[in-house]
Amino acid sequence: MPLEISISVQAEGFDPGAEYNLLRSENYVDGATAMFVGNVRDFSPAESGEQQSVAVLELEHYPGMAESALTDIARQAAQRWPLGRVRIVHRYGPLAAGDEIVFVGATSAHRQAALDACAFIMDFLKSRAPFWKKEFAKGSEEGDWVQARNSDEEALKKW
Amino acid sequence: MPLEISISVQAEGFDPGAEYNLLRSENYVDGATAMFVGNVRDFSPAESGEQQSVAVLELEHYPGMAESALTDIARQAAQRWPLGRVRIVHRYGPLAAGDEIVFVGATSAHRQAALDACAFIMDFLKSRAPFWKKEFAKGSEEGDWVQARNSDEEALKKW
Amino acid sequence: MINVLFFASLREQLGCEGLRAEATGITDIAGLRTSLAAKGSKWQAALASDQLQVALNQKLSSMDAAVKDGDEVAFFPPVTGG
Amino acid sequence: MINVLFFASLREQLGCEGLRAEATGITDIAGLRTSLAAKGSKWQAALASDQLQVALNQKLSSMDAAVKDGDEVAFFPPVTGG
Repeated sequence: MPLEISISVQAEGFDPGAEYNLLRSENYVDGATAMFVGNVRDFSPAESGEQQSVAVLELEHYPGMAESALTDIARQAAQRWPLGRVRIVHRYGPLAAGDEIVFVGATSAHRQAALDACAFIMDFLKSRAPFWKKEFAKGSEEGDWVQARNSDEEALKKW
Repeated sequence: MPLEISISVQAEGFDPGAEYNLLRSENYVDGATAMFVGNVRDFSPAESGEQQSVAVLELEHYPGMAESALTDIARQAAQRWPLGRVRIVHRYGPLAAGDEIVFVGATSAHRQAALDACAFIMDFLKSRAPFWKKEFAKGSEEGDWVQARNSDEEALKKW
Repeated sequence: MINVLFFASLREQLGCEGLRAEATGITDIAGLRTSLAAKGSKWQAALASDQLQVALNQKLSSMDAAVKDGDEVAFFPPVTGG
Repeated sequence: MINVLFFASLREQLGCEGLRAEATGITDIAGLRTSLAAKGSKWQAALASDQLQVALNQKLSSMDAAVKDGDEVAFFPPVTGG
């Protein structure tokens, strides 16, 4: 099917099941659909050396650039693999533990293309899309900015 | 979270959105969820050289072995990557164009682990799980057994 | 007795879903395959394929695996699920 | 004028979401950064980070990119979305 890219940067939550349905609607050509969902964890990453309970995450973004950066990443993926539909949803604002942060979905005639596209999009999104996370420990109003990880920058090298 | 493997081999359809919800339910540790869905295409693969419209696909399976083969593949994935929940659903019986055939989902603390696990499971499922597809052209009652592809056997070599 | 099963195109070619084979004189799957092929030209042709896959007690196996009374042996073409 | 924006920890450090900078005398982003750093020790410290990222007209850019009147330049720390 002809390439269709759809990007949403939004404060509201989203339903991965509904996103799947949109990826598949009237799509009888692509037999493969791969999806990735990122959720708010209840703990800071183990790398930080402490298991800090995060009650709320606050996601800041750069309006305008966030959408165009994600569109650009989706287009790059579509240049590398034969994709049908590509969908990216990224939330901003306050989020609670367990909440969905990001959805990436891709359809293709080939399973590995769909899966690789999701991995590629997530890798570039992590290091190239203008979003910043701040974690709030339970009961704290201070918040700590999440530090970028070298492993995320390293992940780009495989593409 | 402790490893949880769930396998269903069933004639009934399934809802990828509901499967996602089960992967996430009470799971606050794994921030990453990767999923793959395979659907019945409306055409035979382009490799066949003809664009034959498939009204119905019939999936035969080896009861008992199908479940144990999928469980074994899921366990192998969990030995390679730090996975939380792993879910595989595979249908058998008559299927129409657009129908879901297979669902593979994996949660992890690491996005690449979840995505790689889905790719690994699909690759081994394609060449090692006892399912066989027969395609029925529109209006035909004969049906043609789908031929295994060398590319599927080749795909195993990367693991 | 050995419980023998056939799937997919092989099942159709043979017109048979399964049978019980006498285990006496059979030591491995290759021997079982040879004795089944002797049932007639249709069996000989269908079981001659070098693509033929086999499962012993519901696990993928090789043709030189040992079989004994009570085992379940399934023959089938390369799988095409997913 | 150049429309300058700050995000995340940088915005908090500076206590400033954005400002309009005089384009006269500024040829590239590095020059804009130097002139902003001259606003005081807080600005100097915050803008000195070698981790500092920059976007020119909403595209990731390098410090040596040329800027002109009417451009939008955003400074921010390494991104952490997804």
